[in-house]
Amino acid sequence: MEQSVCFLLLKNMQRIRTMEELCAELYTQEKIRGFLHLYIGEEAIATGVISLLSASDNVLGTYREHGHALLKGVSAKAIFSEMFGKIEGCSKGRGGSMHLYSVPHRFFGGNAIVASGIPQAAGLAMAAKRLNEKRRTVCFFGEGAMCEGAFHETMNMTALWNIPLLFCCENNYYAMGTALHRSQSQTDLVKKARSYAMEAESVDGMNIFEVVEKTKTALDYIEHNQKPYFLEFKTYRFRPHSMFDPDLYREKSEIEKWKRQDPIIFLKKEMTKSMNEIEMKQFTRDCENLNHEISVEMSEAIAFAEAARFENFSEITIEGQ
Amino acid sequence: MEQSVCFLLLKNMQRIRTMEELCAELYTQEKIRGFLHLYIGEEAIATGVISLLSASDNVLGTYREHGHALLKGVSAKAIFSEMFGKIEGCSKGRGGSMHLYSVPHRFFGGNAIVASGIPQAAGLAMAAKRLNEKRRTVCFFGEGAMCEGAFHETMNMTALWNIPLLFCCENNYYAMGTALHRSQSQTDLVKKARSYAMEAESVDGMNIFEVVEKTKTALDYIEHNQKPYFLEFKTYRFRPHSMFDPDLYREKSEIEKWKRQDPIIFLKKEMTKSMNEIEMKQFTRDCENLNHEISVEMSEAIAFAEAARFENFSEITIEGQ
Amino acid sequence: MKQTYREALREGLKDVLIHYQNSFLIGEDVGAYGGTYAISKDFLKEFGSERIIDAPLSEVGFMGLGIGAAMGGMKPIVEIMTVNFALLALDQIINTAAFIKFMSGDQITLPLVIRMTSGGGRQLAAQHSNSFEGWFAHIPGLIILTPSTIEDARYMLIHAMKENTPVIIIEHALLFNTTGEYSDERADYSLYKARVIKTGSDLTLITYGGMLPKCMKACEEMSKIGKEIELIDLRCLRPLDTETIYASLKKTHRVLIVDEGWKSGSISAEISARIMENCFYDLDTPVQRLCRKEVPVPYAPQLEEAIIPQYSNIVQKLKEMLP
Amino acid sequence: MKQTYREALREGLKDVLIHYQNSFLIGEDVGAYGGTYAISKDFLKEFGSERIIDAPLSEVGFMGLGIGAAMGGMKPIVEIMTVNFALLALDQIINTAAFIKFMSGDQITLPLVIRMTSGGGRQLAAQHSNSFEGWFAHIPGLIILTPSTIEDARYMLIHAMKENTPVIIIEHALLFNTTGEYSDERADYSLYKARVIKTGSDLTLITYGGMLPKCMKACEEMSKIGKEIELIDLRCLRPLDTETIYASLKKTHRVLIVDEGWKSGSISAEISARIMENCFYDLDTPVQRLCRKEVPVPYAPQLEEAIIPQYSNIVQKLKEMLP
Ligand SMILES: Cc1ncc(C[n+]2csc(CCOP(=O)(O)OP(=O)(O)O)c2C)c(N)n1
Ligand SMILES: Cc1ncc(C[n+]2csc(CCOP(=O)(O)OP(=O)(O)O)c2C)c(N)n1
Ligand SMILES: [Mg+2]
Ligand SMILES: [Mg+2]
Repeated sequence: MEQSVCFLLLKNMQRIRTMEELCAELYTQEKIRGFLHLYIGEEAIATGVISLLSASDNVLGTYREHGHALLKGVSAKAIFSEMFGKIEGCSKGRGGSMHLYSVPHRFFGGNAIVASGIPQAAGLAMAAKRLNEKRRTVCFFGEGAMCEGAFHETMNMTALWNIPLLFCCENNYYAMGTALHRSQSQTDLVKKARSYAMEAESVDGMNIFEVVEKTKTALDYIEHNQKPYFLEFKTYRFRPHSMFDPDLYREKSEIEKWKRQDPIIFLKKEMTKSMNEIEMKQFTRDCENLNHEISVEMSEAIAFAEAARFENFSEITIEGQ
Repeated sequence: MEQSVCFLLLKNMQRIRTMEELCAELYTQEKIRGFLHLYIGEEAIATGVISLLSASDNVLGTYREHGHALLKGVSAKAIFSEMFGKIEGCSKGRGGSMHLYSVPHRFFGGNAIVASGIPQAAGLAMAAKRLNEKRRTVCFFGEGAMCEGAFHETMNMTALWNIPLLFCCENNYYAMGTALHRSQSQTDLVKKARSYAMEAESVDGMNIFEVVEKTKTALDYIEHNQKPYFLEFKTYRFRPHSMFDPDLYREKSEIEKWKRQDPIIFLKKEMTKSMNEIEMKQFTRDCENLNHEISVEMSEAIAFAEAARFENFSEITIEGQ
Repeated sequence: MKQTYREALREGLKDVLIHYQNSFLIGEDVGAYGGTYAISKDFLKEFGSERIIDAPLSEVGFMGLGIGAAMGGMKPIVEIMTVNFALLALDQIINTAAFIKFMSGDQITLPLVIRMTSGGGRQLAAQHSNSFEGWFAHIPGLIILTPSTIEDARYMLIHAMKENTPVIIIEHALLFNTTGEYSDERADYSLYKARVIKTGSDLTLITYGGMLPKCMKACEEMSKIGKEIELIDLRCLRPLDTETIYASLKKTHRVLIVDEGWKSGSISAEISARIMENCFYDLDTPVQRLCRKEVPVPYAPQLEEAIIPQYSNIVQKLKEMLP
Repeated sequence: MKQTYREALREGLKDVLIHYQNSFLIGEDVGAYGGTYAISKDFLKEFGSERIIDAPLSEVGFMGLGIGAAMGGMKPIVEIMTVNFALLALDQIINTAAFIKFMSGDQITLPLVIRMTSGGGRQLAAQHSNSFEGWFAHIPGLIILTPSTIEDARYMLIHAMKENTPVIIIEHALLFNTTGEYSDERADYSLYKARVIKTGSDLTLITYGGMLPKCMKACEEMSKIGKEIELIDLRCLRPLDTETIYASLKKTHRVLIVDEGWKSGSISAEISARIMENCFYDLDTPVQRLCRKEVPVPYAPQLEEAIIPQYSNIVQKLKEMLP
């Protein structure tokens, strides 16, 4: 991969990381309320996958979707405003962290019911195919969602009807406090997917090169065959499930072990491993600039969100009066 | 298999067949109303499986469950009374054809919502295990039910928690008018079951010897391993889905082809194939006696049901008055 | 023109499938089987398998798929075979279909029509006889329609397709074989207005769906004894056309609501409560309700009959309420 | 004794797990996580994984499994994390749990307790703020309990476990940190009786669940201006204790119902309709309702506050209704 491409990936991972860290801070300041689920540790997946998509492609996420929205083109301003509950938010402040929507960016949520976006993604993919639109559809969900009936029903329908949907399972090994092996009899998730007669592949979700490569294969397959494809990305969330989670169900050592595979550090290492001293210096400077750029982007966004206004009650439509 | 055992199997298949044919007749006479789903063609499955069970074992069926109830010990009197809507029915006439229940016979329905009995069966099986009762639990359902989320969720839970449940999928290739290959991407149902890390086997459901043999293996496995097991029985319904079904979705020739595999005729052929003339004559006489016996059982049951009374409205409890 | 309710539904459905190239019908057995109630018989041949989609037994799945297709610019008609199975899909219907417009800051509108049959009276027992239409009317973000006349069977779907809000059309299974006259579409046809089926000044009788024929018959009976009942067919349970109700009761001062749903927390409770709040001083006698008795529906015919409001119960109640 | 609602729930749950060896708790994250609201923290260690079962994300599945286990002689407590996800399991809850006793000719009784949290007010937005307890009360065959006091948090589950009918206990998430005094269990403790929290003769204020603290505060405020409100905590939404309601309004002649659910087709509509039918002539003024505004719950705090009934709205409404 070219260095400039790598750098863009690095930048986007870092944008997510920084945004998420700021969210955590703003949550303790009570600027952001409700539920807040952070993507820290999993950035390589959204970054790698979305790097291969274009503006007109459809993306659906879960309640852990800030990063996906950002990379799909929703501005940090619109995202922070949303989390601040302001009308300038991408859902007018009515949705909050779990319900980021942006039709212009073909970002369809943000869904707080586990697995309920999966069949909806199938519908979007079917519509694009039927309407002969050249858009692809990608759906992100956690490994826990695979236990839901909605997942099963959608796997069957998409495989049966050749619906060109890319299933991206972000397997972070936990659904809230329930470990994968304590909630699924079959922990080899790809086997499960293949039982629907669907193509499926497992990916090291901490390695952005592998994410990009295998996603590309999947997207090409979908395009040529007009069929669905399932990708499992093995990853880990470095933070608790949400800001309410006391994180009692996993060992500190396990978290530490995974942190050593931090996808951002991994990418940096890969990018720098054959650099000489001068290149290294330049890279460090570039990273500093990058961080600065991101920090400006984010602080401007937060300032914007601060200044934005709340929607008036009189602006919303009430039924059944 | 001993001839006497075969003869008992034959008898029980014939009891179901005769009862079902009478149901059809009584339906046209408007003695039986509502929905009526006949099991004609599929008798070897209930007969073979239930022949291996004891009175204390739990069975759950679907809306196509008359035969299962009968062989589990519910009397033809109680079944016909139920279908006549009489208080002497096994559900006091409140359930009708789709809701036969008999706790003394450990027959837990009778369920008119496709797949909804499957997780309930898992609960029954779990209870038996936890309460250290020596009962087995068997759940019957159609191949169409496998598309439901409830099926998926239960496969996972039972495999995960080692719940000793026998899943009996009666694959008659149609869910109402929708053929298996038009509703499931994976038509090899055993593959699907195995993807949950569960033991699974496919069975020729028209061949009662195979039904008995493979079910025995499954029940032994369950007993020794205290784990679930999935059996697919390939079969066919000779009649329309229900009495309302115009049966427009399949070829007459297909039905005829399957009728040549009639499980009753098959068993008779197997039983007689090495008989000499005298034995043959005796067998014919035995069959005549058998038919007579069954016809007495059924006509007494119908007379009983005719004479039975309707429940009074004043006998039921109404809420929220 | 004289037609059955079934034929009228069928023609309406055909019209919209022809008119909207982006529309499709999805549901269990809508295709090869011809529709459980033969509404879409032969449509598979006529429109092809991309427009008439036989769904697997996956209510959550194909409801979600319909929602997604609507987001993606199509006009799906999702058929849930009966209201009883809709319970499986309620998360999709409520948490997404009903909420998404508001929740997305009005960005996403869902041109989605959901149709299903409902009701008791055919000895189908508890799990196949639910009447949830009034209960669904609790949910903001949905439009709930209950066509009970041939005219509405013919035209409601056509108008529902023009909405940008999810619409649930609930057809009572006992109406399919009813016949009636209907003329060309009225210029002022509206989905939302209740219809005065018969005028009268002695009492306002409010109903919807499968109870309409019984109420019509009861009104005839009352006419014979010189009592003129004003009969209102609600047609739309959400939003509720209280204007028509209030106007009528201001004339009659007496109200009976006949509702096939269970009484507690029914749509008839809502109507009574709204009358309490808005027309208390116009009433000569308290508003009364005649509803399904609160018990699951039994198979046995004599019990089922006793549990669901019948013509004779309506007449009796009307007589009790009149001076 | 002073306790938080959370501690009281926890103790009640512990009591029943100790008392009934055949009972078990199943639900998402009840074990290793400790329960979303920490109700079952450390229970996994104490009772083991056969009694405290962490379920996969499979609401239909583990609800059905709970029903089956109850049929099989156990006493399951099924926890649905929040009422919002209960929509996924409604088929099991209604078509089987609620119906099976009647449908089986009274053979099968289900000693099943389902618990879940409910309600808005924490900026969790539309899909996590539903208030369906009143809506569920439409269904025959279910008992619906809404503990709102520390006493009920402590004892309701214990009594629910003695029922042979499925019981749904719905706890309002905003109550968990409330504290209160409670004494030993009363001899006449009943699940079904509404409780008069405060007596008064000027107006009857009826509420339940998460709205109780707001209503109590409003009553205090009214006392200051010399108006004595009689406050009723319904406690049980099905069956509804109308006796207590009627007795109170025969004294006060005025009724306000405060309900966190949406207005149309709410439990408050049912109460109003029953009063209409049974106590019409006892009313000095029409029964009024204060409910959640009919719109999905927004995340933004100022909107959420405007949509859910607040203390100040209650006071204002009370003032309007008093002479
Ligand atoms: C239907 C449903 N059940 C339960 C929840 C509560 N809940 C929210 S996230 C979550 C865990 C989901 O795990 P997974 O799918 O692996 O995604 P992750 O959070 O790990 O990204 C649970 C149980 C919910 N939102 N929806
Ligand atoms: C949840 C649900 N959806 C739809 C129906 C209507 N229905 C009844 S039986 C049936 C087909 C079931 O097919 P299968 O599981 O193969 O069983 P079979 O009837 O072939 O024995 C359908 C669609 C139902 N009863 N329940
Ligand atoms: Mg996870
Ligand atoms: Mg079948």
